[in-house]
Amino acid sequence: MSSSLDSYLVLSGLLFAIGTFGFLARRNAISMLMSIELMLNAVNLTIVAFGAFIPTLNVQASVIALMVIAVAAAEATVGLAIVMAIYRNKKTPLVDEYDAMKD
Amino acid sequence: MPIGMTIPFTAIRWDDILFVALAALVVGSGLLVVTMRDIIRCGLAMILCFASLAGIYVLLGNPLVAATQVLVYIGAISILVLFAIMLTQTKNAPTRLVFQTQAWAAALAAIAIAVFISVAVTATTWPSAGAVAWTDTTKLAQTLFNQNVLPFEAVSVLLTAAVIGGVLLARREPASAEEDRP
Amino acid sequence: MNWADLGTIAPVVWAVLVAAAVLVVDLALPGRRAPAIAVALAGLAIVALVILSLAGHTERAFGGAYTLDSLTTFLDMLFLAIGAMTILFANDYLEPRGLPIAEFAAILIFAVTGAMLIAGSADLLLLFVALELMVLPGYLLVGFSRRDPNSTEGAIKYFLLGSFSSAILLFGLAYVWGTTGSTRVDVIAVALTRLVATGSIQPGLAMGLAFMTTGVAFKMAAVPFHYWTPDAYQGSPTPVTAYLSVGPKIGAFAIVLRLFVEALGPLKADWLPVVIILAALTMTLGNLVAITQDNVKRMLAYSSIAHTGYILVGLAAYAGGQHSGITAILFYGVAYTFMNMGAFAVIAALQHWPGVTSQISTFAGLGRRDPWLGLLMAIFLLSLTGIPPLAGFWAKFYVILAAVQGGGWLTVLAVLAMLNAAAAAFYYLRVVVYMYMREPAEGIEATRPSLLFRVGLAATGIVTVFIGLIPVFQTLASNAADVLKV
Amino acid sequence: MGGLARKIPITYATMLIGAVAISGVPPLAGFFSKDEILGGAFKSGFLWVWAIGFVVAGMTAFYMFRLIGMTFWGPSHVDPEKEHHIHESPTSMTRPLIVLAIPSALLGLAIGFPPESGLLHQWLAPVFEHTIAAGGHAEAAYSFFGVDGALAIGTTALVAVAIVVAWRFFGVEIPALGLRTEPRPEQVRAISARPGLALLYKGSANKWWFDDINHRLFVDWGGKLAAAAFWFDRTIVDGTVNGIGTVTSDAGLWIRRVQTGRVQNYALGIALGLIVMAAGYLVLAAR
Repeated sequence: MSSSLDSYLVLSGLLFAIGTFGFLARRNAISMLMSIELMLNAVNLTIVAFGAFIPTLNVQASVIALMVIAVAAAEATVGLAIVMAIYRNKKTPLVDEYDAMKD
Repeated sequence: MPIGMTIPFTAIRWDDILFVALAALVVGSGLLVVTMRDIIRCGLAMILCFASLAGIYVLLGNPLVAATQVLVYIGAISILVLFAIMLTQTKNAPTRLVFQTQAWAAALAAIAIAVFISVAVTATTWPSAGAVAWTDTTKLAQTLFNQNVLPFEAVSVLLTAAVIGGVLLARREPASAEEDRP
Repeated sequence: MNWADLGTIAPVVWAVLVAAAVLVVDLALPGRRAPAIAVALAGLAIVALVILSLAGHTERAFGGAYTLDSLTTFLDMLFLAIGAMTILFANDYLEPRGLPIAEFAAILIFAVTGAMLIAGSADLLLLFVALELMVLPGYLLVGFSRRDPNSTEGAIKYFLLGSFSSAILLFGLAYVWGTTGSTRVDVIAVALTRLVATGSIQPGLAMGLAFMTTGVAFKMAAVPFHYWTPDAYQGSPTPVTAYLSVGPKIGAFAIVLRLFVEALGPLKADWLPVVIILAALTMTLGNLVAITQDNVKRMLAYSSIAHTGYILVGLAAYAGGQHSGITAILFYGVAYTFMNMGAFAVIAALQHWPGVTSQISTFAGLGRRDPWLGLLMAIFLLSLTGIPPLAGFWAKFYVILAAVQGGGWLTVLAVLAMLNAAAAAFYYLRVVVYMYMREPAEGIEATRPSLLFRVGLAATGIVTVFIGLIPVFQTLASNAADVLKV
Repeated sequence: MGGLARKIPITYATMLIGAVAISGVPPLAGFFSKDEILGGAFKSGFLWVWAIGFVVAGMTAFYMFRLIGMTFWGPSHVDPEKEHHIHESPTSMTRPLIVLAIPSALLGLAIGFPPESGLLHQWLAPVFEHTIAAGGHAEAAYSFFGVDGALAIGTTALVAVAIVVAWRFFGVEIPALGLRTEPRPEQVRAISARPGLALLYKGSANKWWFDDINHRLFVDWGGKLAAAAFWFDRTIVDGTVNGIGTVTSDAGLWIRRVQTGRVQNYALGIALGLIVMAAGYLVLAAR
C-alpha cells in the first residue's frame, strides 16, 4: 500500500475534498482560510508523491513543493491582514454576514 | 538487531502500517478542522494535520520538504492563524452556528470531488517506478538555483509584496483617523 | 543564471526596482504625494524604454523558464500602460479620502510585475508564482480603502474565492505536470503531441485539465466562475476597479496564451467544446444581468464579464483552427483596456468628492454639466457597445470574423456574439440617455480632475477613437500572435 | 427654370462641382470611387457587373448635365412674376455647400491617389486583410499602363461623350471656357418622337407609370394592407418585441438572484462548475 502511488494520490484527493467542504460550509473567515490551507497541502502531497514514485519528476517535485509552501505563506499573510481589516469594519468574522453587496 | 521490512510472522510491511496510521491521522484531523465548533480547536487540529503530513513526506523519502513543512506551516502559518483567531473572537460572535445552511450541498459537492479524483487517479496508468525514491538534496539545490532560480526570485518578490501590503492593511489606524470614523 | 539571463528579464527587474524606489521615496519624504507619483511614473517610463529596447529579440532565459518574444513585448507594454494609467487616475480619488498614494503605487507595480512575468512564462511553476504575484496585490488593492466596509467586503470575497480558485488551478497544474513529466511549456507540448498521436488521453490528465480550466476561467471571470467580479468591482476604490477590470483579466488571457495555446495546444480539440460553452454562457449571462443594474460600476462589472465572453470567442476560433483568433484576442485586449479604463476613470472623476455614488442618477445631465467628461463617457460607452469606427467595433469585428471563418459551431457562437452586442447596446446607451436627456440634480459640486488625470483620460479617449483608424495595433497584435504559430 | 447661374452663383458653382464629381470626371472624388469599383468588378471577372456599371456611369453623366443645363443655363423659363424672388441662400446654407464641395473635388486626390497605394488603401488594408486572405483572392497590382489604365480611360471617355451629348441637347454656358450653345428642345422632341424611342421617352416622361401603379398598388390596395399591418404591428410585433424585452430583463433579474452576496454560495457555484467540467473532460477523454 505504501509503495503504490495511487494510495497517496487518493489520500491527497480526500484531503482536497475535505478542504473544499470546509471552504463551502464554514461561516468563519478564518475557518475558510484554514480550509484553503488544507487544499494547498493536498496539492503539495500530490506533488511530493509524484516526485517519489516517478523518477523523472523526483528533483523537480521538491522544488515545486517548496515554492508552493512559500506561496501559501504569502497568501496566508495577505488573507489574515484582510480578515483583520474587515473585522474592524464589521465586528464579526462570519463571512455570510458580509453581504452588503449583492444581486 | 535490525528490524525487518515486515512485521514479524506476517506479510504486512512496517511502511504500510505507518502509512495507514499517518493517512488516518491526516484525514481524521482534517475532518476535525472543518467540523469542530470551537475554532481554536480547529486550529490545533490543523497543526496536527500538518504534522502528520510531514510524516508522510518523510515516508515519501523527502525529509527536506518535511522539515520545511514543519518550519513554515506549523512554525509560521499556524501561529499566524491562531493569533488571528484570538484577535477576532469576540463574545458576540456566535459559535453555535458554525455551518452554512448549504452544508449538505457542500458535503455532496465535496464527496463528488473526492470520488472524481479517486476514480481518475486509479484509472490512470502512471509511469511509476513502484517504489519510493529518496530525494538527493544536493541535486535539489542544483536545480533550485539553476533551472528554477527565476520562480525562486519571483517567490521572494511575492513574499515582500505580501508583507508590505499585509502590514498596510492590518495595522491599527492612527488615533486621529480612528476618531473621525462615523 | 548569468548576466544574459538578467538582461532578458530586465523589464521585470526594473519594475521591481521601481516599486522599491517608490517605497524608499515614501520613507524619505513621508506623506508627500507628488514625489511618489513622479518616481512611479518616471520609473514606469524607464521600464517602457527597457521593454522597447528588447523589442524584436527572441530569447530564452533561465534554462527555458522565461521566453522573450514579440508576444512578451506586446503584453508587457499593455500591462505597463494599464499600470501607468491606474496611477494617473488614482491620486484624484485617493487624496480626498486620505489614502496614501505611495503604497498604492508600489503594490500596483508589484501586480504589474506579476502580469509581466506571466507574459514571458514558459514554465508552469513560474506561471503559477507569477499569477500569485499578480493577484495577491490585487486583493490588497481592493481592500485599500480599509475604512470603507464595501472595500474590505470586496477584498475578502475576492481573496477567499481567489485563493480557492488558486488551489484548484494548482491542483490541475500538478496533474498536468505529473502526466506530462515537465513544467516547461514546450516540453509539455511535445509530450502531448505524442500522446494525442498514440491514442486517448489519460483520466488523470483530463482531470488536471478540468481543474486548470476552472482556475483560469475564474481569474478571467468567465461564467459560472464569475461570482466574485461584481462584488469586488463595486467595493473597490474606483481606480482599482479600473485596474481590476483589465489587468488581471488580460493577465488571465496571457495565461491562456502561454498555457492553453502554447502548452496544451495539441489538446485543443478537447478543450474547444468547453471554451465554446464558457464563451456562450459568459457573454449571455453578463449582458442579461448588466441590463438590470442601476449602479454603473456594477453594470460595468457585468459588462466586463460579457467582454470576457467575446474574447473567449476569439480563443474558440483559435481552437477551431483559425490562427487569426489569437490576433483578435490581443487586439481585443488593447481596445478593451483603453475603453473600459476610460469609462471607469470617468466614474472616478465624478466620485472625486467622497460620498458620490456610482448610481446611474449621478450621470444625469453630465453632458451639459461637464461637456468634455460627458463626451468622453459617451465615446467609451459607444465603443463598448461596438459602434464603428471606435475601438470596440473593430475588436468585436475581428473576434466575430475569426469565429465565422472557423465555421460550424463557431458560426453559431459568432451569431450569438452579435445578438449579445445588440442587447448590450441597451444598457450602455441608457447611460448616454441619462447624460444627455436628464436634468442634473441640484447642488452637485463640479468635478475638477487634476492635470495627471486629464492626461490619462485624454490618452484613453484618443486610443479609443483612433485604434480602428490607425492599423498599428492590428499589425503589432498580428506579429505577436505569429509567435504562437506551431 | 433655366438661367439661374447668374442669380444664385454660389449654389450654381457648388452644384456644378458636385455634378462633375458625381459624373466621374477625373480627378474629382467621384472618379476614384467609381473607377475603383468598376476596376475591381472587371478584374475579379464580374464582367456583367462591370458592363452595367459602365453604362450607368454614362447615363449618370448625361442626366446630371441635363439637370444643370435645364436649371442653370440657357434662357429663363421662370414666371417673371416670381423671378425677382429668386436670390442666393443665406450664408448658413451656402457655407455648408462650399464645405461639402471642397472634399467632393479634392478628397479623391488626397486619399485615393495613387489608386492602389493611396491613404485610403493603407488605412483599410489591414482591416480587410483577413477577409481577403479568407477569400483566397489577392488582387493584382494596379497598373497605369495595363488593364486599370485602359478601364479608367474607357470610363472617362464614355463620361465625356455623355456630357457633350447632354450639352448638345440641353445647352451649355460656361463663359470662362468660352463655351456657349443654345438648348435644342425641338431636337429633343424630334428624337423622342422617333418610332423606336417614342415609347421609351413617353415611359420615362411618365416615370414609367410608376406613379399610377403606385397609386393603385399602395394607395388603394395598400391602404387596406396597411390597416391590417397596423393591427399586426400593434399586437404581434410590438407584443413580441416587448415580450423579448421583458423576457430578457426578467431573465436578468432571475439570474442576478444567484448573486446572493455570500461567499460560500459563490464558492458552491464554482465547485459545481468544477464538477460539471471534470465530468465533461472525463467523458471527452474517454472518447
